[in-house]
Amino acid sequence: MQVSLTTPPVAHVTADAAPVLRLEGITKTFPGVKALDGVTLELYPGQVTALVGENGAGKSTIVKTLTGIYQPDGGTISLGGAPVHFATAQDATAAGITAIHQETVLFDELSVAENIFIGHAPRTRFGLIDWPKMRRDAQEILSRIDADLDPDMPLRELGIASKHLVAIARALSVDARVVIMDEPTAALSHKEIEELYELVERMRAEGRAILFISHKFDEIFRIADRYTVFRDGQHVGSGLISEVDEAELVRLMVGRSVDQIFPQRAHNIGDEVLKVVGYAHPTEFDEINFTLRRGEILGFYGLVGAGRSELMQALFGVTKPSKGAVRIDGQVRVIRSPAEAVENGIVYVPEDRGRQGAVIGLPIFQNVTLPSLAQTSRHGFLRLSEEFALAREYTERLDLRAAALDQDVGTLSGGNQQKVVIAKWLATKPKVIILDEPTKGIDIGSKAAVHGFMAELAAQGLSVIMVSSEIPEVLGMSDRVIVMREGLIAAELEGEALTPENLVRHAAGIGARP
Amino acid sequence: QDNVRIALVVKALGIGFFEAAAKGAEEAAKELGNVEVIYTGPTDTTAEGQIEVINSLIAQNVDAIAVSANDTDALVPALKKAMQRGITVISWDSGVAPEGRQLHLNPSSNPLIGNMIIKLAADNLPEGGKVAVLSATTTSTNQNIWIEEMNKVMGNYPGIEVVGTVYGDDLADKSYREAQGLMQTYPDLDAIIAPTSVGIVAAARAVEDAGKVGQVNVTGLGLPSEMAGAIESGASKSFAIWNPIDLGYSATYLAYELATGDAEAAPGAEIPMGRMGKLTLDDNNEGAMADPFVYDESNIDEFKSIF
Amino acid sequence: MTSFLRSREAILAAAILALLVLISSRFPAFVEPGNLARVFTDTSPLILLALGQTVVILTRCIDLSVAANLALTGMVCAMLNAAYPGVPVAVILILALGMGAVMGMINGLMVWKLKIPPIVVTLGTMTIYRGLIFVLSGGAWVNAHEMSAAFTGFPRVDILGLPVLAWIAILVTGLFFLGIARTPLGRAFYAVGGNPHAAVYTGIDVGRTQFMAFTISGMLAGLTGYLWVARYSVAYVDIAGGFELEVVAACVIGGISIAGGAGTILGTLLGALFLGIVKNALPVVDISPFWQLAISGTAIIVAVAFNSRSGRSKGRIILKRAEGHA
Amino acid sequence: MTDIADHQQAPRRIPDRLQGPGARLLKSWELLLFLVAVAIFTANSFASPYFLNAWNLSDATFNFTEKAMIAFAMALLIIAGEIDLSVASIIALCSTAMGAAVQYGAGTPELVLIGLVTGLACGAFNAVLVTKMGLPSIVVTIGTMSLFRGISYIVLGDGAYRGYPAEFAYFGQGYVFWVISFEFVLFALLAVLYYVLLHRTNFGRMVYAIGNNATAASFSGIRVARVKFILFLLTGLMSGIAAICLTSRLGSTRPSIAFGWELEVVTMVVLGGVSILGGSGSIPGVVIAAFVMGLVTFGLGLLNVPGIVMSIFIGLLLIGVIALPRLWAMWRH
Ligand SMILES: Nc1ncnc2c1ncn2[C@@H]1O[C@H](COP(=O)(O)OP(=O)(O)OP(=O)(O)O)[C@@H](O)[C@H]1O
Ligand SMILES: Nc1ncnc2c1ncn2[C@@H]1O[C@H](COP(=O)(O)OP(=O)(O)OP(=O)(O)O)[C@@H](O)[C@H]1O
Ligand SMILES: [Mg+2]
Ligand SMILES: [Mg+2]
Repeated sequence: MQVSLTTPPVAHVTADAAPVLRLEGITKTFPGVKALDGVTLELYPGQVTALVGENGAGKSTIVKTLTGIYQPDGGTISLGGAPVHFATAQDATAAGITAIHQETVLFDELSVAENIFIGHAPRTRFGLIDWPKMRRDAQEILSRIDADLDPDMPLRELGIASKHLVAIARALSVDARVVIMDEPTAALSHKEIEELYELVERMRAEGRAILFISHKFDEIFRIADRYTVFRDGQHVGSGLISEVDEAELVRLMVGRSVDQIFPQRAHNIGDEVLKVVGYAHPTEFDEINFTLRRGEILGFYGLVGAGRSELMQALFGVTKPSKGAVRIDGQVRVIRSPAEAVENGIVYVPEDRGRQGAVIGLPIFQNVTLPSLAQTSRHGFLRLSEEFALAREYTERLDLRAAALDQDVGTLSGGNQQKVVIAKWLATKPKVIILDEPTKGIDIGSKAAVHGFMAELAAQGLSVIMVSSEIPEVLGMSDRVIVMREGLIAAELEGEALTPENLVRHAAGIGARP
Repeated sequence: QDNVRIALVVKALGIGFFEAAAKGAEEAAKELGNVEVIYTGPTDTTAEGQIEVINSLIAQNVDAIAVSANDTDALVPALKKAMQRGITVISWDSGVAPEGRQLHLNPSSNPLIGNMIIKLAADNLPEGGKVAVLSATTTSTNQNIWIEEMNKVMGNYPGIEVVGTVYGDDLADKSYREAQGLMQTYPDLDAIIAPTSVGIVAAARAVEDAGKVGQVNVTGLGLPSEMAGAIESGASKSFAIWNPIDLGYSATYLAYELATGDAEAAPGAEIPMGRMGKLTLDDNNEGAMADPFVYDESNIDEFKSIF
Repeated sequence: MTSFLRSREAILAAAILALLVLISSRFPAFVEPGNLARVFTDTSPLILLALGQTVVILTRCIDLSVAANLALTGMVCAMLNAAYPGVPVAVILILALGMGAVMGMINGLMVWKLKIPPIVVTLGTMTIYRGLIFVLSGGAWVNAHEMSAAFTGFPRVDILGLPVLAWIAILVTGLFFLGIARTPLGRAFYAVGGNPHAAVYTGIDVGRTQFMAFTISGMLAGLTGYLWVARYSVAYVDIAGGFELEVVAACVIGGISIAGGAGTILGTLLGALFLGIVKNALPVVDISPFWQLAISGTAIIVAVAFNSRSGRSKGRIILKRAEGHA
Repeated sequence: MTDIADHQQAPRRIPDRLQGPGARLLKSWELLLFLVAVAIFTANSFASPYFLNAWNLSDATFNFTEKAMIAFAMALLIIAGEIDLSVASIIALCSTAMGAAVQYGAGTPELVLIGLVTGLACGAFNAVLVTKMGLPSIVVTIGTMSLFRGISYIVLGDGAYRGYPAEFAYFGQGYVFWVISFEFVLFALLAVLYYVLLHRTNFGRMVYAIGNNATAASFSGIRVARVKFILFLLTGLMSGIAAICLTSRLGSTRPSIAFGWELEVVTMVVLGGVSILGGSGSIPGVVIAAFVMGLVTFGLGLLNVPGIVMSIFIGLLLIGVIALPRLWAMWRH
């Protein structure tokens, strides 16, 4: 398989052309879950098909079936009219199907170039890997997506956003007929997202068939030509995007209508709860000053890599600041570890769910009660009934989809795992909850549930810090927004000043201080 | 009449010396008629392993246990328990403390062995010279006693200087490395004395590899079968050993005599051991079987296929 | 270049130099070329096994059966030689490689097909292989005089001042450098260990790659088995007992991450040399034998502490103005 | 089993458990292992006339009680994702410390105290290297394995300590009631204690959480380093207790005491169903595994099977007990 960066666009195909890829009657069962139940999916050349559905609807599962990672229990896949079978991911690549997966499919110890080409590296005549060619090709692909990355850099030195760009570059390293993107924008910020859209446009123009999975409706309506909706592992509808509206799509997804995405909130903001003074870190952030009041939702906006997560982790005691102080309810507190943060009523829902959030291997209820064990136990001895009760209270409130509370969290879909992590922290009844990209990868129905619960808790006096790279969410939920750029606070916006333009302007440093 | 079951417990299975002793035990058993020999031992030379073996022998209610101990003291509680349950216990080759056995059979007397190993080295060094000792583990009882005895008689060998003692742990590779180290540390070394069958072979190998055959003579205690190559190459001019077959034979005989009540272990007692004559016990209930025997070019071929 | 100077390999190399200087201050003859060659030869078996172990550890596995594999192969070679002295060394070499590989494959298959954790598999096969030597030999030794001169002589044959044993170690190290950097399998070892989940997504068969690693490790253990037995001219049940931990220690001192996916061949080579030098120096620098164990233990701890310090990544820098100073 | 189709109605109720306790027991490792133990017991009683004898069975327990005590703590440590290969060397050092104290006229209570404190100190040393300096425990303890035993060699050389007080012999040779030895009682007591600690307390839950995902556990407010520190201390302490029993049983100390035990302890833990990768396992499993290993070695010992051949059985058992159910499942598909 060779990279062709200069291939002229394939003749543009009209909307009623035959599908290049067709899946029919695909079934896939996991222990206890029928993830796919006879679904159908068609992808057309030169068109973007959006696949939507709630968390756990089976979207990622169909992607994995299509790319040879899972073998379907039943059904057929046909490519260009002929039935195909993919035993491994390499088979699918060879057939011209490439994917950006929801999970990061990258290797920290390998270089950027190798990450892009592993599995199909260029070879010399002797069958050995041709490093110079690999570097050159990598450089070319990276510049195609405007990623300013050194191909020789070890991946471990990159931030999450850059890593995601490498994942995208990897998908482009194959000259594919079919390109699949499973929530490609979830980890990206405004600027990169725009670039990704352009890329999608270009690939569409080249006649490639694109499957685009997303929970963000604005982008679906912006770039998709067609839609397909899954609900609970079943195909519930598909058609041209021009023939539906948002409400209809939502109704198909959740089986009912969701009238209002951002809840109305009563803004009864009380006394100062948290005050951060002169917080600094040698390499990550500096001059951080802000306050948070009771019942307030404080948004943190910034481009990915602005240092918001680092700041939040310092507040949570994960990393050590070099200067500065934190006051909680007026008292100066030193927080040296997450345990101390929790004792002081500050909790943190991390961005990296798989690594820092969910304890995969433990059942749902044990995940939820982990920081609340002192509350559910007596004299250090466990009381399971209390644990189940607590876990049930919070997971049901967040509309968790699970077969049972003693199910391993690892078997839940990404969005549902996120709900477990949020439930875990709410169950500690904190003073301040820090949510780092809280609805990343959460479907629209659950998002509404999370937002609704957030609003309700704020109304009860909980203070919320919400780090988000989604402008609608930031605007819709926050009372006040702090914009960060390159480790510094670029602006604090409130009331009238809270507009999308202002957010983007300060985050990107346009017209701001040098 | 029931068979008398005698367990021959060795330091570790798989060592040529003990395999030969087992042959001797079988020979004694055949002679005695109603004896069943159980040849057993741990896999590696540990006291804990031997205790497990002894426990299972106690459980089988054998009539006698004859043990070559990995540790003088650690076996005592287990062997005491055996004696309490009416089992005859003797030690041979490598002894246990007196309270843990009825008698101990030394292959030879310790002073004789100590003298023999230094004499073998000195005989080839009429002008005197430097010798070094390559022992087994730092904890092996008999090696340490022999080296001690050797040091006592050093005065009789003027001109011979013992420059150092190293430990090869009865491991071929470590002994080899230690021997190499000796030759480097003392470039003018004349002989290596290895009073252990593993060490002597490894030392001979090291001498051959260092191209020092003729310069450094390896001697000590070894088995003819294992040392035949070294004698042939000249790395070793001579070495000594008692006959392990005889040792196993004698131990079995003694155990039989005590177990059947035909003899009693007490200071001064003389206990018959078949073709090997009688064992005379000293104040510690110990006795020596015979003198060590020297092997060199002249007789090695005769013995190398026997043990 | 500067990145190499800051790497753990450079620090380890510096530590080895410092060690040599220290030893030579007490015992100058140690650093004579002839002796260094001897130390290298003595370390060759460790290098061979550590290289095999490296690819296994890279794939997030561990092979505790290498020493038992070595011993069993060595015993079979020795018994074969004793019974049929005429069998040429080339055949014995092939047998040793083949037997070792088969034992490695058995480990690999259980890890691949049955998904049993590698440490469990190899803990089990370690005792089984070791036990088989006893069953096979009845506990008897194979001694020098039973082996043919060609059999014991092969690893000692002198080529350009170095024995064949050392040349084999050099050759295999060279092959590893090439294979790890330039073959898809070599890169797959890193991928599988670094992120097994992601490896599946790139079409790399995790189990098969681990199987290959075990096969290579087994093959080298088998080869070393013959070389070992020939070198020391003796084969018995317990040869190289406990050597597996030394092999793992060499890898880890060399910076191979026990969590898989990280480390270099150069690191392993240096790690093995470090241990080899310590082991060979202790007998000559006239330190009481009773101190040796404690000293080598301390050396392992210090080495690991050092290279974990040097390996800690700085992370990225968000603050633009901090870039200059960091 | 919830039906996916009726997921629509809100608020949906999530059941507590997918399976009842009975179903879980049936699929459990412990049951499988228990059946293996019963099978071995039966086979032994047919194979040797000496097997079914109270005193003999009591003697047989000495083959595993000391190792099992360490195995309990090791199980927790492995579940938490760490390992301690220095346990046997800790025994050597504890025993040496006690032996040295005897030379200065220490009595039994002092000896016990010294044994325990030395064990704790060794555990603390490992713990500092692992939790404070962030070094991988498998490597650290390969190092301290040499270091601790090395110190014993430095102290003792080729000598031995003996002359332990007469009442000190009780720990390794005494009987509490008829054939029930002190060691066995201690073993049973510790089994219960560790069962409660791992399966019934918050601490045990944290151990599992850390083993499954240490980062997430730390982000959940668990003091990961502290828990691991305690686990290393416990392992050191258990090694100290085992050292007291073993020294008392042997009545003397040499630096080579308990050589090679670390792998037997790890084997016992793994056979007991503890995942070597951390995150799962149980104390009942380890208890049954201890009996299985004891029964196998004692049973084969009665048949005078050499120890190394026994180890083939243990190796086969270790792999077989894990492999057979998987082979069976593969074959059925
Ligand atoms: N390896 C697995 N084992 C068991 N169940 C699984 C596995 N992978 C997925 N599932 C289940 O299959 C269903 C579909 O999951 P999938 O990941 O396809 O959802 P999704 O539509 O991608 O959701 P999201 O929007 O949250 O990413 C879920 O119920 C999930 O719990
Ligand atoms: N080189 C790195 N080394 C270690 N952790 C990193 C590295 N790069 C990123 N991370 C972690 O990955 C996560 C996401 O990084 P990202 O690039 O989004 O920056 P960030 O600090 O989260 O900025 P923001 O939250 O403002 O987008 C953070 O938790 C961060 O700590
Ligand atoms: Mg998904
Ligand atoms: Mg972030």
